[in-house]
Amino acid sequence: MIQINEETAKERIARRIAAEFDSSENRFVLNLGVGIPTMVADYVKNPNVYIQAENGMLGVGPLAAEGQGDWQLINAGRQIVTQTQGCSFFDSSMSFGMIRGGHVDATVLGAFEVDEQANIANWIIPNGKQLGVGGAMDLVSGANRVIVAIQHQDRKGVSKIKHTCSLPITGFHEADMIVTEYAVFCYENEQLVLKEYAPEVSLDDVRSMTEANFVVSPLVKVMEVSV
Amino acid sequence: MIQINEETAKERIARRIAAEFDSSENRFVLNLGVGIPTMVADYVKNPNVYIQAENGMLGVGPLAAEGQGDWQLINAGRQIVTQTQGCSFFDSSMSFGMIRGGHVDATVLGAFEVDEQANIANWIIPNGKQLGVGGAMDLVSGANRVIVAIQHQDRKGVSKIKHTCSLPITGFHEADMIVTEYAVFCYENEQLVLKEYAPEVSLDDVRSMTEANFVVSPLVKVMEVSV
Amino acid sequence: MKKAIQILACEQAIKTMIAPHSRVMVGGFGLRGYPEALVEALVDSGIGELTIISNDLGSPGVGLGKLLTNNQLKGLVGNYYNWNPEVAYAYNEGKITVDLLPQGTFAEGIRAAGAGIPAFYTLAGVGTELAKGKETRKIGERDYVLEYSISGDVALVKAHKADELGNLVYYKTARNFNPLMAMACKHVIAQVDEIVPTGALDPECIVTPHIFVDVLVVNGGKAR
Amino acid sequence: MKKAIQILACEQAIKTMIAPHSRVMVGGFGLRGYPEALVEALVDSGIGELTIISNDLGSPGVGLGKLLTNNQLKGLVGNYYNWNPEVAYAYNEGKITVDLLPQGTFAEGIRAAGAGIPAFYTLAGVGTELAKGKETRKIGERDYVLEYSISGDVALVKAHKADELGNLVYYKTARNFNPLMAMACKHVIAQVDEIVPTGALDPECIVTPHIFVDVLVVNGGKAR
Repeated sequence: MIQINEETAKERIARRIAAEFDSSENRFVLNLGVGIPTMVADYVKNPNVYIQAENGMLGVGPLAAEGQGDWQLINAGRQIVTQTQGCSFFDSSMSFGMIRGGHVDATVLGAFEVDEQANIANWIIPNGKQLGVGGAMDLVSGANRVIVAIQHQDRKGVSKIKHTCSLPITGFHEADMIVTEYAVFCYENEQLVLKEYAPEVSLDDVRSMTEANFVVSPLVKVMEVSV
Repeated sequence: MIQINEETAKERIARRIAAEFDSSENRFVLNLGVGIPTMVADYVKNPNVYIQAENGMLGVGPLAAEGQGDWQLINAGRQIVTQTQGCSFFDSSMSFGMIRGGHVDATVLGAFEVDEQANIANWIIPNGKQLGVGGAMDLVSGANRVIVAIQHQDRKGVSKIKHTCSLPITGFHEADMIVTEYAVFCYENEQLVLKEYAPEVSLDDVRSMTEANFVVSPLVKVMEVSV
Repeated sequence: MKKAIQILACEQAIKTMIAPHSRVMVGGFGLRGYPEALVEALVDSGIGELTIISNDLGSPGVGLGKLLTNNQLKGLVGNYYNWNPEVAYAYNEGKITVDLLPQGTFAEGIRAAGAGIPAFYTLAGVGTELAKGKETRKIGERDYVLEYSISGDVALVKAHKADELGNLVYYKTARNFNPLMAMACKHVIAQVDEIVPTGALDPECIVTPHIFVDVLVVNGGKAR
Repeated sequence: MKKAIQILACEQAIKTMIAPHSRVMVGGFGLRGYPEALVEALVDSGIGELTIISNDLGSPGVGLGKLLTNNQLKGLVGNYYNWNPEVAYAYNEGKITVDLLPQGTFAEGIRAAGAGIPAFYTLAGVGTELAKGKETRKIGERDYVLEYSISGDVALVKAHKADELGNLVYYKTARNFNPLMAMACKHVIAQVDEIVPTGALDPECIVTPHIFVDVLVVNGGKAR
């Protein structure tokens, strides 16, 4: 089993998630969290996908080129972004009105842990050096589809996909899909289902690197990867 | 005792209420109900007074001249109005946010009845030909000062200023001032207090035309009238 | 998720999106800022058993008033029918239901539906007949009444301009409830005076982002 | 009722309107769209025991972060302090209180204060540690948590342009919480890039009507 380096892992996860939206003929509203999720924007090629930034924008374009761009025009990860034709700006209550009101079709977010019950823990490590929740709780409960973008294991090789999350929960039973560098899972009928796994690994590898129990989809296939 | 005709009565009430705002050096936000209250706008000369229309406008100007004006620019009484420099337009939730949020300094409204407890009945006569409440309940509870503009008596000579309202209440204990063609009352220390009465009438006349009990202010004076 | 914006004729838009028993929100205030052509098409469609959610019901036989004259109504949710006494008659005779709300509660309830707020508290109406049967609660020093969000199946809104994506801007006091309703319904048909190229509307001034809008219909925008 | 709009220097504005123990709302998101010059003046004033209501607290020693470094804080109400780890340290050591809310609840709570809504229900945070001790309630099919409005004494907001009356427009994502905060506080100081003549702002595009604004301060509006 080949170990995938962190940079490749992140790119692979972002690309795989972006591919989810490739075929949408409908206008699709996508919100991207900080970290790997933001990278998804780089790989979304479908013009029907409109990226929403919770700090008050619909129609976020690519990141501004280094040293270019408008310093006051940022996404929720504080990166300077560009705007697309037909974009709009609004205040934070309108932005979260969109999110809570079910007008965001999918949100992609990172997590510390996700578990068999589709619970997500991504907001705090108690007594740590960070204190913040941001829009995560609104997004997991408000967005129509919640996609968790995580590396399969932490740096010590411990699975981030748990039987039961040990950290404080962001949202209960809210995850719809997990994409890691090694696997794609969906929640179906209250079960975690393996849908794809990476060409470098076997089913047994996935089992051994995943704490959570999962079932294997009868249609399980090899993840299409370009990195 | 001279009977004041309806047209004169209405003009007098509107003029007297407008005079309340003459001296404001602060920016004063005023909302005007349908009927006599709308006429108040014609007599407000103080540029510090900004008229809010609950259908979504701050900075309502005078009525448009007959046959002139912008047919889509109306006040809450469906009259075509003009706009002032620095006016702004917004949706109905923003408009009532202003009202409920305490950002409207005074509202002037008509009433069927008002009583000793400062209760106002102005929204419905049960089983009648009208079914509507409009913004009255929001206005009486949200505006900082509630001024009732009414003719003292109905056409049968019955006092509209009651011991206790008999019609369904719009707001309890919300009236701050009553202006009729014959008298000006304020509510002070939970009492109805006569502050002014018209030159045509005596104190006894006011007592005999008013069902409600009231006390006479030690500073009671004759209402300044130009009609 | 909405399909790409469609530009349709009024009749087609109404027939595609509205059925008997639909809950239809209609923007406007006192015969201004309402989608006249769409209302006309709804009347012509003859679709019945409608619940209309609107500020008022026009005047007798005018605008939304025609739906009542034409017996297309099951119920109303709104706040001010004094301009159309036929509403009181129909209600008193038991022909239609009327859910009357203070105007601010009506506006906030529609906003709440669009913004994912299922219920909120307000001062308006506390202790009155309109609060009968509703929960009240003391918060701080005062009593408030609990009100619920108001959603619909289809919104018929009037905007001034749309761009080709479906972003909307409104015109003066013709804005009123329109942007709120556009967020509170599963489907939205916007009657506009004009469609401009995408990019022609200032992104700072767009009131309704395109993702709320399904269908555009264009009227002449003439004063009548 | 507000006095005629005043145009003041930052120091004067801060000293006139803010005192120890004030609850101060500050617009901005991640070091953008916040009123830099006003925050600088607040830091320079040395006024202490402040409660700051803001999305975040800048970075360590940068922007609002300086208030913490400078020991001017009693408490925070906000949602995302990950960009400034000094907040977690100060909180863990018991030096400051932190009332952490989901960002949407934070935004809605501020809007609610301005709009006269004392409390509302939301899905965000149901069952989590942030909902501990809060009332939950089933409405329809789902559970919601009751959240209260968030008001302040003074708002420091960043707008793009003001007219001479005090009407405000914002700039792109620098809008964020600013217009909400301008409605939720007794007094409002707006730092603007430019003051234009009354009438120069499109009435359709004014975001904050002037009646919410007390004081304008003008900055250079330069990128730093």
